[in-house]
Amino acid sequence: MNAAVTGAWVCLLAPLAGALAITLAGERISRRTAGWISTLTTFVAFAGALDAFIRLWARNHGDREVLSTAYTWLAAGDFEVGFQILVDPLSTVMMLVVSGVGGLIVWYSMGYMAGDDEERRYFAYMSLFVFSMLLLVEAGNFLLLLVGWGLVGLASYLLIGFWHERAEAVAAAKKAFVVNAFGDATFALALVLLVWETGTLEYPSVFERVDGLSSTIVTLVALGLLGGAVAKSAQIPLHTWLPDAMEGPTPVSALIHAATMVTAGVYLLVRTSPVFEAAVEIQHLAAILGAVTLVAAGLIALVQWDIKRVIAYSTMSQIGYMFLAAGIGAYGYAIFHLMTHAFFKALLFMSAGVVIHHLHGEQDIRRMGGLRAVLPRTHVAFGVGTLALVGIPPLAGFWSKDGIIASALATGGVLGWSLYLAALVGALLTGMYALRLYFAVWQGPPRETEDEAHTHASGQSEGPLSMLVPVGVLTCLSTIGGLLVVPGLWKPFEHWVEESAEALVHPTVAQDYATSVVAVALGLVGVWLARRAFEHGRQLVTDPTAWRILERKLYVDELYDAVFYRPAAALAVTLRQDVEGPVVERSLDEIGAGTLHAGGELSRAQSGLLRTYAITVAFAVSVLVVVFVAVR
Amino acid sequence: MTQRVDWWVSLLQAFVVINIVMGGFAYLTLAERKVMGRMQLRYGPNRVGPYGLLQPIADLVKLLHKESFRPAAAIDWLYLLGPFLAAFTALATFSVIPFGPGWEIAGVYVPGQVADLDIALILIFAIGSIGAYGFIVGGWASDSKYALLGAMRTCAQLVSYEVALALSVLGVVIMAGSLSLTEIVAAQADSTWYVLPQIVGFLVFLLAGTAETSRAPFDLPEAEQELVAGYHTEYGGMRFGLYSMAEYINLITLSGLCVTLFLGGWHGIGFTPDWLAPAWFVAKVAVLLYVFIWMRTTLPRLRYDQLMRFGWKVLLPVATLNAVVTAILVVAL
Amino acid sequence: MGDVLVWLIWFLAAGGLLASGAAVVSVSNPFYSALALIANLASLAVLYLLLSAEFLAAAQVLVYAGSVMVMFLFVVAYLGGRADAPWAGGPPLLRTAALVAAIALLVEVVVVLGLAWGDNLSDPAEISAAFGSPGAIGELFLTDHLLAFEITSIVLLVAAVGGVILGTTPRRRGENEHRREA
Amino acid sequence: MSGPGVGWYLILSAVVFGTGALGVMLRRSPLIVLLSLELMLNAANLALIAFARQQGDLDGQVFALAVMAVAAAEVAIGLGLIVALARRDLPLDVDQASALKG
Repeated sequence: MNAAVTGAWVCLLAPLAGALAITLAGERISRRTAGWISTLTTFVAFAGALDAFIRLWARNHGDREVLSTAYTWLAAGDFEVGFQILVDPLSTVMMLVVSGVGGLIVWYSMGYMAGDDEERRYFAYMSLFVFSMLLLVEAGNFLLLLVGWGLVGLASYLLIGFWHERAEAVAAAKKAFVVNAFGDATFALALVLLVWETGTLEYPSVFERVDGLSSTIVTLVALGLLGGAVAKSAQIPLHTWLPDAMEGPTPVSALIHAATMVTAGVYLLVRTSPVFEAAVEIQHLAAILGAVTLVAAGLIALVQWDIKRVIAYSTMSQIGYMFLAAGIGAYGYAIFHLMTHAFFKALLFMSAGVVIHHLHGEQDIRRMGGLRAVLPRTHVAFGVGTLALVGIPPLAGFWSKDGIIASALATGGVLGWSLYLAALVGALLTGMYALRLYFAVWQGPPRETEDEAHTHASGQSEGPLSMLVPVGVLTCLSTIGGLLVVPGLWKPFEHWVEESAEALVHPTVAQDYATSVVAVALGLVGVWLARRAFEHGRQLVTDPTAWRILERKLYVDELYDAVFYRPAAALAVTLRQDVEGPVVERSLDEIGAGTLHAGGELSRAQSGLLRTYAITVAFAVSVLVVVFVAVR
Repeated sequence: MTQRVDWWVSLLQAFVVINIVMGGFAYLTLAERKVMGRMQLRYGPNRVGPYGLLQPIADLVKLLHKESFRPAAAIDWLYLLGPFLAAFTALATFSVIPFGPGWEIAGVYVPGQVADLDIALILIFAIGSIGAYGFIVGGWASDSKYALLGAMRTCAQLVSYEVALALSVLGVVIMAGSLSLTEIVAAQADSTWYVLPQIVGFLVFLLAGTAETSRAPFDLPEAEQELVAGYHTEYGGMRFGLYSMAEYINLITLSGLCVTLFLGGWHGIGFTPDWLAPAWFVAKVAVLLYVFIWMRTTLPRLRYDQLMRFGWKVLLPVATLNAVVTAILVVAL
Repeated sequence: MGDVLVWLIWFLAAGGLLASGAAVVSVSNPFYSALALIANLASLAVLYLLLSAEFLAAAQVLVYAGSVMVMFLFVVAYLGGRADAPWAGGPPLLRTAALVAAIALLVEVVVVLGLAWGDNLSDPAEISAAFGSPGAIGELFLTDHLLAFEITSIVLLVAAVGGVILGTTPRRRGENEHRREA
Repeated sequence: MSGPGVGWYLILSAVVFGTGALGVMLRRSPLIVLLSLELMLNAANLALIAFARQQGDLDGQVFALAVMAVAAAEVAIGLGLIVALARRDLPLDVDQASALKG
């Protein structure tokens, strides 16, 4: 077998080994050792991914797809599923992002989580997550993809509810799990349909046969896959879990709910693009959902007070961009934005983590302010992350986001233009909410909690080295990471990814630069609006009705409550009162009483004496013999 | 493979073999007394005949002349049945042990054992287990506390160690793929003596066999300091003689079985002419018997709970493990 | 001549079987009863040999007569005088009922046998030399009857555990050494 | 097969079975009840082996072997119960043991 695959296997199995080692070692290793095991295995995974990437790079163009089967996992008749991994340009990019950013975040966790009671459990979960995510992106067929899909959901559930003594954390974990389970279910149903119709779950054979299927079937399969993607990536209408998931530790938010897991939906859309291309309506639906999400999430982000929730809504919004890109077939830009977003969003979360760490858990931006003086280095990092998010050149977000918007323009038609407009509105909103957050936290006079914190922690630096180094690395990446695609100049990244999924649209250089001008201008307008609002000491949304609507997150939670929860609960109460009680329980009582009575009568036959039993049996047998002989 | 054997040949052979074995028993007692004597720095019997060689005859005459009394409360027919049962089963077991390849004498085929059976090994254990009744019936029928206690000890010990004994042989059976003793001997001639690959089985067999025949250091049933003489406390004269004979013949049979299963049977080292085969067999048995006597003079007796613990907690697991490992290796190789 | 010899052996074994069986049920002392059962097993072993079941005959003697019954005698000897119980008794109705039931069973079996006698009980099948050999039985146990084999082994394990638990009484702990033979 | 046919064995088996059943139903000593049970099991074994011979099929012998194993287990437990009864100074009489009375 060739060496590219070896690296990929190492990449997949190292975090699993780490998770097992930490779990099995238990209290025999120190918390710090557990952290190091987790960090180092993740970096080993990164090394494996790098190895795989370089060796794949060295291969000829068009020969960069290697399938490696460890063994046949399931076999039923003709249907076979192997435990196999697929190493191709798309999966190597994802491997690099997951293990690289993952490694930095796990490393950061060692500083952030220091002193927590259950660090070992935390690191075991983190390693489990990294393994699951790698399994997801390396999976060589649909079933293994679903396994990874489910495992990341599990890891996410465990990590959101990591502080299990906090009721909100437990509730958030449950919510995330239930919503994700809904997506998993539609995903699994899509796979069932695929097995039913094509008899296989291998990527190539499915993609080959998907054109031969009836349009209804393809639409249903695509819809099922989209359901999974939407739930995992927190897109409207299955987005409600992500803001609540901020109850987990901040590195978890950075790793799972910004950099990797929530982008799995985008990966799915790109990976299974032949299916979506066969069901164009659904692909467009994905784009529309992305557009709606990016605007709605941007609006909600304007009014949030919790620092992490603002970033969470921003994540939803950015993933909306990726969905939009994947929906119109700009796969290269979708994955590109996925990567840059992983850099600057992880950076934002981790900087926010430093702030929260510094303020001993305070997350409300109304009680922050003026931290620039106290945390200068973090301020720079956060600033870079914010500007990258807004899309100011030459930072990472600029190159990827503008590519997406330009692709929408290149698509044309009613759909293309609507998406284009939505994306531009999104750019404006991004500038507004990002800078609102930035000003509230870093500028202005210090607030009272900050004073307390300052006096409490006088002399305290910005955190241990294990927190600062990853933040620094990510700052650099957020700065230069976007230069992999410069329109008109070179596009190595896009070409690389599009070997796995050929893009449907290619914006011209003119479209690209024209869009950039508009988008950056809108972003700057957003910045200017936020600046003005901050200087006047008021909020960006001034109309109280609009504020209320946005603060209640467009009433989606309330809607779900009214549509799903209340009827179900009411039905349950009715059933309990009118069916369970009078019918089931009463009948059970009657049956029980009857049995008891009959038993009481029958027990008189139980003399407890061996001989009477034996004689009874003997008589019974002799009667039975007569019966049998007579019947014959 | 098996040639037809005339029934009178078998009868004649059985007669000869029984007498040889009984003679062997007689001189085994003498040998034991002499060897023990030398090991304890004394002479042993040396008055009757040259070097005391006629001592067994004298003993026999003495036993025959003794008055056959019995306890008043003893149950007559069981009291009489016990020793006969013991002696009979002891002698019967020897019938399937091969001591030679079989010969053609004056046109008549004479096999290498009295009876050649497919399931000879099971038969040996089956008849051996019947032998236990001789001891327990005799002990119970004597209506004496010592005899009863001795009988119960014998009983428990025999049943306990029989399991380990049978399991220790399993390795050999798996390797040879047969329960027939002649085939086991042939299989050893083809490969190697099973004492080498089955050294664990051999040791377990030797230890469990010592316990099965109630030899020191497992001679609890006859621990004279505690139980006078065990189950045959109330026996005298030739009835005692029969019990004694049963024990010694059991020892000879066990040694013969051990030679057959582990030490290559009647095969010698290098080329052996057919007529010399029984000599090799006798020589190997003699060596084993010497080891048993040696053990008796050397090792102190175990306590009863130690005996039970050793049998169940050491020998049985080791024998089981040996059988399992052998099975795995035989299948794997 | 061989035929007559087989019949003779059969009659001897059958007589022994019936006599010892009657003795098992009728004697008052359990020790004799157990001895009678041993004789019964020996007769059975002879019958098994006549039915070409050599391995079963040997296994019967080894396991049943050799180990199980030794244990039985051991327990009887251990219990001593306490082992004696009244021969029978209880209400005469019970005794009559028992007799009637046993005789009814017997008569029925004989009648059923008589009904089937002519059809398919007369000519036994041809068998090879390997019939009843340990190898053939072992192979059946590990192929067709693997489940039965495994269940039997579980039953034995349960019995062993049960024996140990029954033997371990909190009152006198030292005595359970003997019971382990179970 | 020379000698008696299978029917003879079956009659023999039936008689022994009846004897055993009689013992179980009449005797009061648990030890003898146990022995009578063994008698019944052995009678069944005889029938199984006779049928095996008649059919030329080893299944019957396999069953008989399983019956033997189960019988050994049964004796072990039965004896254990009897010894436990005796140790607690309870009467060894099946007519006086009725703790399972309903």
